[in-house]
Amino acid sequence: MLPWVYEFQWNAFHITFLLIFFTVAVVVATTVVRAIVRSNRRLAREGHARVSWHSAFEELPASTRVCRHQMSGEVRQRTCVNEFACADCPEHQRYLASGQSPSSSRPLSFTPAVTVSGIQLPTDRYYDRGHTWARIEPDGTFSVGVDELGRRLLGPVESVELPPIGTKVATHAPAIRITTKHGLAMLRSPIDGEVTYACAEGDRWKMKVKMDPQSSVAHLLRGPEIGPWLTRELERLQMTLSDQKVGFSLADGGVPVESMPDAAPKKDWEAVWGEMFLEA
Amino acid sequence: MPLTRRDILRFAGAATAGIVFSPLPWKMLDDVAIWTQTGPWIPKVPRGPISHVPSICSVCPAGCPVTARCVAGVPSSLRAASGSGQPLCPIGLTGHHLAYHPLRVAGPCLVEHRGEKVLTTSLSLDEALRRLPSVDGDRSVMIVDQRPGRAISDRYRAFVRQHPGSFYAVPDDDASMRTVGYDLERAHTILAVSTPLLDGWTTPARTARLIERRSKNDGLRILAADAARSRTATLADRWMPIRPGSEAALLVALLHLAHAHRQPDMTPSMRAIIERTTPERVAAAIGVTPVQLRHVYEKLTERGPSLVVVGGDGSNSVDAETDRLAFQLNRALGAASNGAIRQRPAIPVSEGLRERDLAVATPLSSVPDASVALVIIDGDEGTCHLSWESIVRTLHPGASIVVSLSPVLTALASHADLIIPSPAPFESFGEATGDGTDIACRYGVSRPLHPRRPGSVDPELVLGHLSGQVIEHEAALRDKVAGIWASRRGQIRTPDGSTTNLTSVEGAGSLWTALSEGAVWTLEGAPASASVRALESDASATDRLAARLSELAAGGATSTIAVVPTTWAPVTSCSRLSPLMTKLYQESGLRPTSEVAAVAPATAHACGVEDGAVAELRAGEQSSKVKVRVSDSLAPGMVQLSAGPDPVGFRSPEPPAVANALPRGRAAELRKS
Amino acid sequence: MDSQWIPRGLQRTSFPRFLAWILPWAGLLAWGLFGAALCLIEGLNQTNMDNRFAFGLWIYLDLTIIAFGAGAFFTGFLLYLLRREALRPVINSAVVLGLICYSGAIIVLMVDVGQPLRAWFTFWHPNTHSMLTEVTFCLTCYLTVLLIEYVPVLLKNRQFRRIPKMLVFEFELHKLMPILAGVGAFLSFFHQGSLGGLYGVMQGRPFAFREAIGIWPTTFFLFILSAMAAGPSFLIVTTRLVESLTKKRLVDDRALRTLGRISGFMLAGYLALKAIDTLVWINATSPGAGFPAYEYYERASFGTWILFLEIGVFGVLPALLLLSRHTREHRGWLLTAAGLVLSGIALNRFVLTIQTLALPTLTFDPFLSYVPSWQEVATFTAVVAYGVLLYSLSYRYLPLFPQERELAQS
Amino acid sequence: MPARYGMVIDLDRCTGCGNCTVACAVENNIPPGPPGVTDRTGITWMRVYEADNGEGFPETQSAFVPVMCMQCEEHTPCVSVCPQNAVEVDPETGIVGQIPERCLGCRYCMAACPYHARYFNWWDPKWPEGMEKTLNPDVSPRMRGVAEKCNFCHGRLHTAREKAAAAGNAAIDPADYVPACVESCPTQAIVFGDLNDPASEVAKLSRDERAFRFLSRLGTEPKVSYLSSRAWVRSLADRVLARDQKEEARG
Repeated sequence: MLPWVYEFQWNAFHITFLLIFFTVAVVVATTVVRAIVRSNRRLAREGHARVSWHSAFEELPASTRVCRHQMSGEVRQRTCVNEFACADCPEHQRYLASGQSPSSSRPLSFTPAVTVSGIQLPTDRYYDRGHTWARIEPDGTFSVGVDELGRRLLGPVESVELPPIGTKVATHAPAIRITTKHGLAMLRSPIDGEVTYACAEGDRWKMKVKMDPQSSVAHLLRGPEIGPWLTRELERLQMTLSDQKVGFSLADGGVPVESMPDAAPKKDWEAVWGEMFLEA
Repeated sequence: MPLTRRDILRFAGAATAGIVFSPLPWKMLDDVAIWTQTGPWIPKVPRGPISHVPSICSVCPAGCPVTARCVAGVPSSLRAASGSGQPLCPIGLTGHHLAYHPLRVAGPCLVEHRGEKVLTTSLSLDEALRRLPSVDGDRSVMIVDQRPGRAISDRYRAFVRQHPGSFYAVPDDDASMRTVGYDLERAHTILAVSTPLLDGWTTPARTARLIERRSKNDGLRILAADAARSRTATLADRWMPIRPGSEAALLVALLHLAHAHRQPDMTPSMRAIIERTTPERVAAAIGVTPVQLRHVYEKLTERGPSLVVVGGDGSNSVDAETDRLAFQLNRALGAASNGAIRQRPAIPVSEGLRERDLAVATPLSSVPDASVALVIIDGDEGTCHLSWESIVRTLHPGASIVVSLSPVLTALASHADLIIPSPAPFESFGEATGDGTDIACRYGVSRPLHPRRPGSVDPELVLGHLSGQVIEHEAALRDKVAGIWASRRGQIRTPDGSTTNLTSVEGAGSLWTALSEGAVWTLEGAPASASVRALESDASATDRLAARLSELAAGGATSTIAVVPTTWAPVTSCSRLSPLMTKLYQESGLRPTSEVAAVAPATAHACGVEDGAVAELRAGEQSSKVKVRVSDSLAPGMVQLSAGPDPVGFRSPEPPAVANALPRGRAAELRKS
Repeated sequence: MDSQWIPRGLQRTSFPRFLAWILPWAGLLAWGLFGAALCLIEGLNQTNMDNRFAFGLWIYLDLTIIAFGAGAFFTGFLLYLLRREALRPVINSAVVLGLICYSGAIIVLMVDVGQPLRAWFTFWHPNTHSMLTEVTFCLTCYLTVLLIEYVPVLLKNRQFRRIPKMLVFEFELHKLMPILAGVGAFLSFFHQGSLGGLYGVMQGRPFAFREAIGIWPTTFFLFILSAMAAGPSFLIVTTRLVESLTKKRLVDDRALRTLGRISGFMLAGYLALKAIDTLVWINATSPGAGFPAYEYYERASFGTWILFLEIGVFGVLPALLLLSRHTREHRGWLLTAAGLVLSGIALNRFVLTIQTLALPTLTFDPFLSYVPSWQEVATFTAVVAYGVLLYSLSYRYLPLFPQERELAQS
Repeated sequence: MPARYGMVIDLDRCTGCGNCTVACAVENNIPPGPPGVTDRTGITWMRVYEADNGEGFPETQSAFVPVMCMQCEEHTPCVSVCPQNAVEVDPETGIVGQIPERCLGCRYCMAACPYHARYFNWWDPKWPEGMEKTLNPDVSPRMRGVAEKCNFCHGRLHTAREKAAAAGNAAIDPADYVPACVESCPTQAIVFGDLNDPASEVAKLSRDERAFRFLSRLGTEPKVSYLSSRAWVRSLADRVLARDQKEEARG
């Protein structure tokens, strides 16, 4: 196999054969090494959360990855391929430029809160697809919270663990750990930034984040988009729940109860939360 | 720069990685293969100076000249002595393995049968000898000598002569048929009747000469009359399939055609039998047509000298009557007068003994029933075709004991009460007394080549214990050689092929030296024109023959199948073989084991057995499990069995297979088991 | 109990039930390992192979499962290099099946050779003229590739994903998959062919020997094509099998139909070439070597029916079924056709291994039969059990079918 | 010129005695078969087959055919298939040699050999206790799990070379190099020698009109020829010939 090994033959056949073999071995080894190097580099650069979202996004079913512009009816069918990073999505820019897109509406709209199936979402804030929201405060920071559907999904909270003040949170990355008697849920941070205030006492909590200057809220849903999105989310919830083979259905258009886990305690709620809160 | 522990570790790591790119680890890995090849579980070859020792093969009486290639004095192979022109047989080629036979008996021991198993309990030589009853007027001894003509044979005979009522017994065919030899080299037409003529019946050298002559087209014609297509039948020029057990009828019919009944010295009853046995009357019983019989006779008379050979190897020797008929037919064909059959001379007796002081050999079958208290079986390793029944019937019902001198626990030894093992071949001086079909008698001595295994006892010592006169084994042989020298007859043939008349050998000492260096003494016999006492038919034999012929004619078309034992002749003259013989018996299809029964497709169909199936073969009281082999080359209605000892029986001391006990032509049943 | 390990959103049976499914297979595995250990410790005398049947059950089944495992390379090739996105739903399953088939084959080979510890000599002193050298090199390399391809699937497990390094590595490796798919396809083309060449080059066995095109006998190319026909069909059959066992839909019909069409297309091409090859062999190659071809089929157990069965019932019929849109879109027919394809390929491998060795070459040598010993059967059972176990574990703990969640919801 | 050792075996002389098989086993340290051994699992570098003319009783005729490695000259099937160069043709002698230390026991060579002349060590080599003292010191015993075959008694060639070297000769004396089977054959049915030497008996006999080779149409150019004056024996060479012979016999 190597020129110094007895039986090495200096003929074209032998050498071609071994060359091919060594090439294959080198290509395979290089590929693996490259993957290792690149993953280390990426981990250093972007952190675990980002990559985790990269990989999680790929696994989201197409129904979850629906483009906000489809939800608002601007386009008939479009699935997001940009990991919900609307800020650098050319399509999104195009729609924004048209001026007609609901995405361009300001968050602090004077329209009343959107209500779908008894779930009421105020329109004075931006919504993350993982059912957290961000609302700009007078001091320029954003307060972060969980929306009404999220609240009902969680039911009574036992404890909340917020990132300590000063830590960086990232969009799509789990930031808030919520423990209930049905398990543990991870809530995503809607924006990139630094935690400036965090206070959790029992089941009550409050958190403020100072957004990174280079970051934006472009990816968050707002105003007229909230209604169609919530409708879809309820459908998604229904499918998730029906998938779980339990007698709990929204099919009749009924109102989701105050605390869904208490209504169906036998369910795998962690899985439901993971699905609905887009846990990576 | 200070050297940290981390630096050292990194250096070690890098060095390890670097070694991988050097030839060193790979070369070592490569060598692993060689190490595994020489692991402790792989036998090591011997090392030492190599020498070539001339000797003779003493495994069977034929005594072919050999050269032993020895490593550090231990033979690693036996080859035919170059220049002797006498090749070896497979058994001779592996004769040096016999000292390491797995069934070797380590020392004197008692034998006990427990169910199927044979158990041995060792005991000291003194204890063993003490168990031998003293031989006196009341208690007689029978010494069964399966290799007569040796130095110890003379001592046995002298001992028996001094103890009236005792017997010096030899196998029947040694007593009768083997008193004549056949000059196959001179014959032009040979009819082999149920004889493995080309399959070890004589020495390999003589078989080779027949094949050589035939391939040179010198007119030699070999006819085979055999129930099965034996190997001889395969190689013969013409094969006549006969019904099993019809050999005597065939010979009588040929005697009829030879007009032998007109011979003046024939008994009237014999003459009557021959006269009425026309080919037409017996052809059907023989399984041929009268035309075929006449044709065979024509071939026999067309180009002489002609010879008819029958049986010859122990287990297949048809019977004494048939041997006598063959002798008479040969005589009628002129073989006696033209020297094609000769009366073989006896080997001179040992110095210090006189022929008239020695007992005459008794055929084993002539020893009366229940007449002896002590049986000593010698030469058991030499031949094995004696059945245990033929010995046990002679035992006195009271306290009787059978002692075997066999070095291995096979054949008769496994039935004996006590074994006092003699040395294996090439462990002490061995003797060869000549092939029983040869026209010459011969005597050769093989030198010890192996270190002698402790526990083996020379037969001289056992006899010495009985007679009170102990003689050394080598001294006994030297006496024998001196006796031969004193006869001043015959010649010696050295391993390189040169011959010298005994008269020009200076003394018994030089003869001993020559013999122990591989030379062989031979003495050719005279034409057997005169009557040979052992082969003349007496009245009772004639009656038996008449009865057999009528029985055969009556049972012309029996529905049962008939057993045809066939054998590879050397095997019957050797009760145990080298373990390497698995090459011929199990590892190739060359020699069937005694468990294989060949039948024609039609017979297999009729018996409801298939090729490869295990079936039960039953003949009278005997029954055994056999593996069926369907063969196109066999006549329907026959089952061909391999006779002799179980050639692979080196693994267990079980007695030989059923085929040995079944007479030729015995009716049998084959059933699916 | 193990819910933390099960991919989120996928419905899996309870752990005790899973255990009840696993245990019998684990038992078979243990029994098989015992048989294999006997072969390794006592030697190959434990098998019923002999000097004439130097190859037996193991080689036959190795050849078969490697052909079946071709789905991995071929699907990867179509998906990553030819961008047939319709095949994405089956790629993970294909990789796992490929890994099982190849690793199983190599495990059996290690028991099959007389001196497994010297297996690396092939790398050390390679005889590049030997098809087996090519097979050894390619199989080893390709098994490495398959293991690397399996890593991303494995790292998709919920618990592994919590470990940042694993998650990122999986992500990066997955992006490089087209390179590995390319290398895998290259290697597979060669070793699938070399396995065919293994018999085709045997000058001394006119039943198997074929004329060479370039440096390869025609069986080289026939094996590649037939493996490419078998691989997709094996995916169809296994997917349907898993679906029926789990009573779930895992892959949409479109992916399976695409596989069916590809399989049918490959099979048709294979059959056309095989027909030409067979005619040339019967009329020229075999008689030229001193063997009238019809004599091969004179044995009762190996009559010409085998040839007709292989080409007709197991060849032309499934090819027609798969190429016709009508039957392809019928689930039952698709499955039947895929099953027939696999039977045909298995029969082809049987003919080339067992029949080749059963037929004597010397005129005076008999026709021989061979029945594997229990140790041989057990060793192979161990590999099947190992495959079932690995697949079951992969199915339970890894997201093998990306469409599963969606199909469950629809 | 390098030698091309070959053999000619006269089938009209072979009596099937088995001397060659046994002498070969003694010479080459081939162990006795273990209890379960059969003709399909045993090791007989030199094996004697019984061939017949295919007729039923009593027209059957048979011949004994010793078969060993034919030392194929072209495409040598076992050499080209061995994955790790454990089989080699010695260019000096034309003898196909097996290197057991390098064999991994894949048995591909055995499947490839048209003469079934290769054997596998299915068992550990075992001799009865003490019998290893009788082994030939010139040949290493092989271990379990490797293939082996006839090599025209390589040990003897080695000894002959050593002898020639000691005497200062470049070439060996043909009389010093005779394989065990040739030496032991009682009817001298086997002739061995250098086929490249036109004066040698083996070269002359191989051109004899009675000479034929088995399966010569495979194109492997075996260096072992056979002799027979019987047409049906010669027709055993391959199946097309055998068929023609049968048809001819039927008229």
